[in-house]
Amino acid sequence: MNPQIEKIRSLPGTFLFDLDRSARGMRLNRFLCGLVRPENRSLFKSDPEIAFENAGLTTKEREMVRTKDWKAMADYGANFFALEKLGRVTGVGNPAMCAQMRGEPLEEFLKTRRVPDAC
Amino acid sequence: MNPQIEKIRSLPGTFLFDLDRSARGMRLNRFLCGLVRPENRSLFKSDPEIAFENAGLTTKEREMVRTKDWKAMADYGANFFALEKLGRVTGVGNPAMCAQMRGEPLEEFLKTRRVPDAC
Amino acid sequence: MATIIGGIGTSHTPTIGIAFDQGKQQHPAWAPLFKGYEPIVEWLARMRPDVLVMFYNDHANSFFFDHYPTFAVGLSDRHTVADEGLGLRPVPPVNGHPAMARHIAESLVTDEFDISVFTDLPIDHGCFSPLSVMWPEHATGWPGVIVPIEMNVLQHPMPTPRRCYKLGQAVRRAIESYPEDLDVVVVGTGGLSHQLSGERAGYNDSDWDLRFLDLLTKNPHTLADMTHGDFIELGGSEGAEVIMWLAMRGALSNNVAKLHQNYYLAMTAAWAVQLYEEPVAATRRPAAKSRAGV
Amino acid sequence: MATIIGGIGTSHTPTIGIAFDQGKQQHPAWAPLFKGYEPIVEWLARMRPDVLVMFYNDHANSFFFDHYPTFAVGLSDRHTVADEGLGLRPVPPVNGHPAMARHIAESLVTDEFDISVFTDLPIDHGCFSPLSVMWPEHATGWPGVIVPIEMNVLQHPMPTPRRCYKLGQAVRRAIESYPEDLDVVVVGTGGLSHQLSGERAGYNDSDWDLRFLDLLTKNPHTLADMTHGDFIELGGSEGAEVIMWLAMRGALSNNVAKLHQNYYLAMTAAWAVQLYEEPVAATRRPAAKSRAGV
Ligand SMILES: [Fe+3]
Ligand SMILES: [Fe+3]
Repeated sequence: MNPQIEKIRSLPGTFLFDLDRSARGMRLNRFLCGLVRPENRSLFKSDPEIAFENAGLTTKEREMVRTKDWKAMADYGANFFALEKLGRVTGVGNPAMCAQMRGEPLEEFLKTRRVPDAC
Repeated sequence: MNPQIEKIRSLPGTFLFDLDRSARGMRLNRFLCGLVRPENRSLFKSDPEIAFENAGLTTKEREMVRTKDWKAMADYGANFFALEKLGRVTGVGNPAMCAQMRGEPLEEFLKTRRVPDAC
Repeated sequence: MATIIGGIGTSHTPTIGIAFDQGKQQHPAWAPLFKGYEPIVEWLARMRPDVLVMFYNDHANSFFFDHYPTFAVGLSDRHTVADEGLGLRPVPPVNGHPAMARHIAESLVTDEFDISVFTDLPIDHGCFSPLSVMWPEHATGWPGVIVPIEMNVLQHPMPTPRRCYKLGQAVRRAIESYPEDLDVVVVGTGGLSHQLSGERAGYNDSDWDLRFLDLLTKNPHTLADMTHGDFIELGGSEGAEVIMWLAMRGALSNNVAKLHQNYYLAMTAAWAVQLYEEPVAATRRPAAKSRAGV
Repeated sequence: MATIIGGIGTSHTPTIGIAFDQGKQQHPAWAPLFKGYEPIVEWLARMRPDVLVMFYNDHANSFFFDHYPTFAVGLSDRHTVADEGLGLRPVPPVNGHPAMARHIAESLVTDEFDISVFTDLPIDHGCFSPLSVMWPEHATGWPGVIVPIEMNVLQHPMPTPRRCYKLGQAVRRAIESYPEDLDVVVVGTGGLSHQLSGERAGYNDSDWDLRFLDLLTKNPHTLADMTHGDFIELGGSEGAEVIMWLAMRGALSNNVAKLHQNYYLAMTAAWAVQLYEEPVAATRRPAAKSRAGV
């Protein structure tokens, strides 16, 4: 309904983070963004299930976080920059996140980059 | 500098809550607005000095809160609706707050009201 | 396409909600206030609007000054009542209309209104006091849903009166482009004359208030051309809340009829209420509702 | 009256700041990036602007989606760096210019821009990555102060490209009406082409990026007339960050000279930087600074 993005609603391979996705992803995004606080990172690293419980995540949300399924989370309603925080906490860089989104191994993805060293 | 309010900068008896006052009052307003949480109300009622300490209030700010000097707080930078929360917690209604702002006893102020019963 | 069938301007002091909760409807000091809402109650019960779009202001209950918006559209499914220091009022949460709220947000941003969006934040007396008296049958649930549009009247710089009027016009465009066939009433809350801080606290001016009500009906552009300084001088520092009425008026057509007005100055804030009906309303209710079998 | 002496467009990926912290200036993969900032570093050191007004976007570090602004002006005395999940970068806080920020906020609201204001919130790589490379001597404190203007490019609806350009124009009016005689540089951060989510992740288009840079200099109105859909199609979903460059460009005059440009696509986001100088700059620095005895 937003004319600014209407034309790319159907752009292949693109999840637009709009108010619909934002509403659906609110609880998950709150959990992910909470990882900017050191105490939340510690809890998540030492006892992820308690962290999920505290955040009230659904079964589906927990499973996507456990498996670090970036693409599924983005489609579901996670904002990329919320996912990025989980990436940092779990030692996954943006190139690896992009590779998973594309469905290819990191090494394959890096071959498509002009300067694979720049990461 | 805001042309919308320039003409009343000098309106007698009026403290405009602008970005200057807001910046000066930020710490005090955070304390006052925090009183919407029941646990903060309990602490403030049972041990106000600890509540002041937790909020990092200055000596001047603590003294104004202790004496419920509404006028001094409003001039200093407290937003009226932040003060209102302290009023509710300490059992002081808006008419009494208005009376103190004007420098008159509540009974005098109520005499100026058309329907003093409506409070 | 959704249709605006009318508009309501109403005061919103916390005391209105508290007096309702305490059952003061017949109390001599309060009866003139509650009586003034009877035509509103009757009209809303008869027209059964699908959505109330409410222009209101927060009083540092939903938003704090470390991040303060000028305009903010509420997207929640459910709006709970804020604890303003006295504990929670015994009123149920009111449902939102997230789909329409999102549409309004998208339409406003595209239309160059730089609104914020919010969700999951409790809402204060700016909405709940008027709802209490306009929809008195709410003990077990409100009879309708709202889309709250919060406006800054707490911290200068505040949106200019002209901008608030334009916001109302833009919200009308948004509502009229919403694809579902819903009946919408726009509500503006706050005011009228009052001032709560400084030695001028307790200030009122009924002459100005009545002139404001008259101008709002007949010549809102005169009001939109005024400054906050004008409103504060004439109506007190918190009297500037009337810009929410101006937004409501901006969302109405030129052909609205004023069906009702009440004014009662008792204590510190002048209480007023106005009801406007759009010509189109005649073709909508109750026929439309009974057609829908509600 | 404050004067805009120039403008800078710059990418802002977190990796830029991290590479700086890790001393990768000479690393073959990074040298083309850092070399591209040398003329900026030199120009800023020579012109010593009093304030950088930075159009940037937050990445869910200062603001969360339960209350999300379209535009937000930062009023703090001191802006600390946000912990984005990796702990704090070893950079000092950067001072704000609260007096100018308040003036800009007042001017924008009066000018019908419905901005939010914020204070006491940490700021992320949207500001700190470019600052790191533009002001490399910051270990013990930054050589200048900033006024941050945050723009939503995280959640649709986003401000339209045209609205962002107009924001820049309005910020210019605000700066030019600020009473103190200060030199200001406007900065727009973000982009260029990149996409981080979905199967299209990793998308870039250098042809489009270079065309964008050229249009920004010669015909920014062409860009302002485009939609987010256009920008996303051409530059990827996160490539829409270039609207911050458009705001920067809107704050410049028609007579700016482009002094420098660098473009380097290495990994996922195309890195670019541009430097514009206003004609008036020639009359301001270094003469003015030496006059002031700095
Ligand atoms: Fe109010
Ligand atoms: Fe970015």
